[in-house]
Amino acid sequence: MGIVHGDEMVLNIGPQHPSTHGVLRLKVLTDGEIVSKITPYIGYLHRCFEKHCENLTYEQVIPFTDRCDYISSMNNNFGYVVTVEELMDIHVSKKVEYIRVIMAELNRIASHLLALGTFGMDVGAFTPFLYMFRDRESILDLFEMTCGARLLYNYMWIGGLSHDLPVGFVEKTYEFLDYFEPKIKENDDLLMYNKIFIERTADVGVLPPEVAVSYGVTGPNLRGSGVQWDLRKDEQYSIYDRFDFEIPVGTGQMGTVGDCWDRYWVRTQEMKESIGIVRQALKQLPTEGDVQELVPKKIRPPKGSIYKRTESPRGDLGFYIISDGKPIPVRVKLRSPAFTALSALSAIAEGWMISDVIAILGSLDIVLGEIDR
Amino acid sequence: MIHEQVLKCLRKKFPGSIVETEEMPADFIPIYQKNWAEIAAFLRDDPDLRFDSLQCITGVDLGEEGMDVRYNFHSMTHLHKIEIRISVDSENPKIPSIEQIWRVGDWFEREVYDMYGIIFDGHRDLRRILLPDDWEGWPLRKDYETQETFHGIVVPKVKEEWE
Amino acid sequence: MVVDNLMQWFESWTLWEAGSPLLFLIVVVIAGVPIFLLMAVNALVAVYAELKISAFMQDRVGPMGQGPGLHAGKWGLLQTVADALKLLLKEDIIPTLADRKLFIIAPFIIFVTPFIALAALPFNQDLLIADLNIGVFYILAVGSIGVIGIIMAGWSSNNKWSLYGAMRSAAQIISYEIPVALSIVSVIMLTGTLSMQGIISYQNGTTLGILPNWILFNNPFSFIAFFIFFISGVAEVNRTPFDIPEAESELVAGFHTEYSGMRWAFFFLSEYANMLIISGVAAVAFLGGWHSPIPGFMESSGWSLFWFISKVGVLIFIMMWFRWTFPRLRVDQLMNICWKVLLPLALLNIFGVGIWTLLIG
Amino acid sequence: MSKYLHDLWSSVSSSIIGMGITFKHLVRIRKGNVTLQFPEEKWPRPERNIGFDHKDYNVIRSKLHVDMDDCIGCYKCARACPVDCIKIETIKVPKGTDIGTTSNDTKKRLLVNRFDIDMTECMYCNLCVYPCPEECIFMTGGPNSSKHPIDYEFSEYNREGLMYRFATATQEEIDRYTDTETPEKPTEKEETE
Repeated sequence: MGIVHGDEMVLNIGPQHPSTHGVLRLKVLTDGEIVSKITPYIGYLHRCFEKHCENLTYEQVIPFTDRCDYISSMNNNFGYVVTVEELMDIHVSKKVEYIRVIMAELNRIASHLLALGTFGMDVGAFTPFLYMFRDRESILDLFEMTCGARLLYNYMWIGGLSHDLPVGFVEKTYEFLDYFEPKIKENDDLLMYNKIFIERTADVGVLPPEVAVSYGVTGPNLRGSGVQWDLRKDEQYSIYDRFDFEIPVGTGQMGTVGDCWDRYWVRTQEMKESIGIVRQALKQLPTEGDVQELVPKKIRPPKGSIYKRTESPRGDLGFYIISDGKPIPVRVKLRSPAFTALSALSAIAEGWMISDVIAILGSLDIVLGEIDR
Repeated sequence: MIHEQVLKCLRKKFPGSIVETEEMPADFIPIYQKNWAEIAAFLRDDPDLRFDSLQCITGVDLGEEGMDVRYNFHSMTHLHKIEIRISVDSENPKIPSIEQIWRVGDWFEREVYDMYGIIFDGHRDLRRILLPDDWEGWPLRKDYETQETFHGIVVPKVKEEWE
Repeated sequence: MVVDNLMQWFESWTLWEAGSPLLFLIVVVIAGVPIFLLMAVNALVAVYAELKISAFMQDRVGPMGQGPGLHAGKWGLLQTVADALKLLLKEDIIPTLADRKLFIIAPFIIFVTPFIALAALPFNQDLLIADLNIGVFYILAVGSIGVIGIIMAGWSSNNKWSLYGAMRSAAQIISYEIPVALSIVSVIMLTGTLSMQGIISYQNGTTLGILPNWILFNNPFSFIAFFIFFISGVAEVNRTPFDIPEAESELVAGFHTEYSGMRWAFFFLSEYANMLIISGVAAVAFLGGWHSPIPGFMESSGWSLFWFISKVGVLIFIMMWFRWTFPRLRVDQLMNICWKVLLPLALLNIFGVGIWTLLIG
Repeated sequence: MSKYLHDLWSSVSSSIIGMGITFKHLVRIRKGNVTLQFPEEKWPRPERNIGFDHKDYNVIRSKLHVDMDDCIGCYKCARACPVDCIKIETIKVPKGTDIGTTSNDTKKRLLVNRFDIDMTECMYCNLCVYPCPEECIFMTGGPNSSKHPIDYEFSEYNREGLMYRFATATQEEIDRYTDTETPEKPTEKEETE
């Protein structure tokens, strides 16, 4: 922390604090309300994911990826299985691809709902948080219907899926989408376009694009800064080339490009795009086919290494996997998008007030489970 | 392709920096660590390469083959990517830091340091990041041994009968 | 006027000579009991209402377990009673490094403020502890004592969050005193009296044909004055969107972070009592006090009580409605609203009311 | 000045819109309520009729269960478990001894004298269910849901209660076979396979 001057005070935000989204500790040097220095301390939720992977077979790693980013487990599964499949050169059937995309996009909506809700709560609005949780529950219901779990799915397997879609899933999903679309507008009116919320977030915590790139910030945070970067479009994986969707980027509608409001806005727009993708995928979904037909009996990827990224709701989720031809990976490294986003916090939040630091932290949408692994 | 392009540029600009083998690997570039910081700055600033985004730094302990640090770079402008590998000595692991070139390197390098004990020369704030400051040993190294006790808490080495 | 009546009643016994200080003390203590009960009942009812209103606004059902029948579907009528019991039984924790004396005194100071302020609030023609001739002034003056308690609580807790809460609170409450007072000034200019009953009796009758002759409808300036008063009032009682001294997501719980059990309950009690006072003053000064909304209709003393309570209730409901709709402001924005929006408007209003009374009134 | 007035107006209008939304929810609580009052109302079990083959197949994940009648002690589930929460011990029985057959008509060759699952460690990943050749380990509500009603509430008052012991072999049986041969214990995890 260095020297603390006479009118300065060291404040510990966390590890137990209502707005740290997990167990994060920010050591903050304050002068009155103004924050002059922020040092994040992480690791309180470290569960040795990478050490565990040294002793687990490839399919046993999948439940552990669930637990990294527990808000968007489907996307983590997706990222991991896509990486291993590329290493093993497996090309799964179209049906599996479609189901994976549907699940990933539904999970993206659920994750963004949680991100927006908790962001709202960080700036003091409690009601939108509960509205968003209510809608998130419906998505979790769909997941529970599909794979029996509500949060940690272990649904996607290397080469397939653990279950086929249950009967009635498609209708239920349509029902949910029809119900959910007007709710986005309601939540926007309630929170996003509220003048107080705009005052709290517009022009606050501006993340300029070059800083964002240098800090490796990706996902909605980077797009909020006006950079059109989405792996679903820029680095085709799975079957995202079959869908028609936009990449919303922040435009500085209420203030400066890259402020907290833009990051919020990008997430709301992404939910709309995800709904579009799910609708298209449901329309094109093949009905025939076994989802486990390509699941290998023995998973032993050839010798080699691979780094592959997928677009999780928080940004570029990278897996670096080294295989030596045995059923156990030599090294699995998870490149966590929230990790890089948090590292940018001290760059963008210094000089703001305590309340703003909380708002900026909320707008970055960090999940400590993924940061600490 | 970008791979050849990078090879060519590096050979021209920094002769002797690439680990030349008979069969050059197709998906990564192995280089020596001695002027890595300058090479890194060149990779970022060269208008044709412009690797402005450091995607990931992975430390690897390959046992007898020593330790590796692997960098995955990506260019937001040209949409191309490259992997660079630098071997480090297991006995005295040291590597120049690139934290000031890509700011994200700060935490990535701290993480590698935390797990492998590789010292990044020139890093301004090289502390443990995920583990407690007083943790002993480098957990992801192959020769890592769990410490006996941590702050008076006995660490069970093998999973005992769980009843 | 309870005090006066009691005095007369005791004096009629001729045990004491008129104006005996001992008699006065006894009467004051007796008169204090209903205020205390009122505060307790107010907190019980208001907390229950808040729980239910917040729940309904958020698509929940709120407390359902406690109460007659002891299970779901019974509306949880006794939830707040259970809460109060729990708070009474909870361990009373005083942090080791806290300033013990101040830590213990602070809740009482905060509690005493609304307690003595309630003495001047008229519930109907007769139900009023003391009809002071400086009633409004007294309530506003006494109301700002609370900030001392808040600062004491925040400072003595020896907790940085509490200190932040206390400092924010001091800045906020002292600033918002000004628009509150200035908007009341425009009322006093019309009525020409500071007495609560005097202000209410000014609002008798009708205006513009059908509307009740409330100050709210008296002229466009007093109409705006009501909103200035109400918004500043919400800020004075630290409710969302102006709850920065507590600011749960930033300051954990602000100045009462370290308090628990009964001491914490005092903070709670006084928060709801303060809401009652602000709503009561708003009802008296702008909404005709205990006058019926239909002039001359149902104005017996029982109905008057009912009208007053429903006016206060509606205003408290609006405060809760605010709380469960809006995000929270930042501390500098809060000051901006006070000094750049509400204060100029209030000053303009005084000017406007003056012109209005000169030309029309 | 116009910005000042515009800000004032947008504050008022957006506040009114927001308050309208919350008020709408307040009055429509009967329709919009999402709370389930737990002990009286239960979470509706999602319909998870998976279609093909099994009519009652559903994939609920709430608690592991083992049908010991069908277990042949093959260790496949214990090996699949990422957190090693399944503990099996078996005794080889002499050839020709009949200790029962499974419902798939497989002859049992090993007497399972210990089959413990530590549910405090289980992470509900379902990975043990798939390798089982006799389909005898499953999350309740699985293929044999007719035998075991779906239930979410497996709370216990102490941890011991979450240690599920499924082995049915009697002490007498164990004694009979341990005399004849010392049990051969395969390693927990055969990394090399």
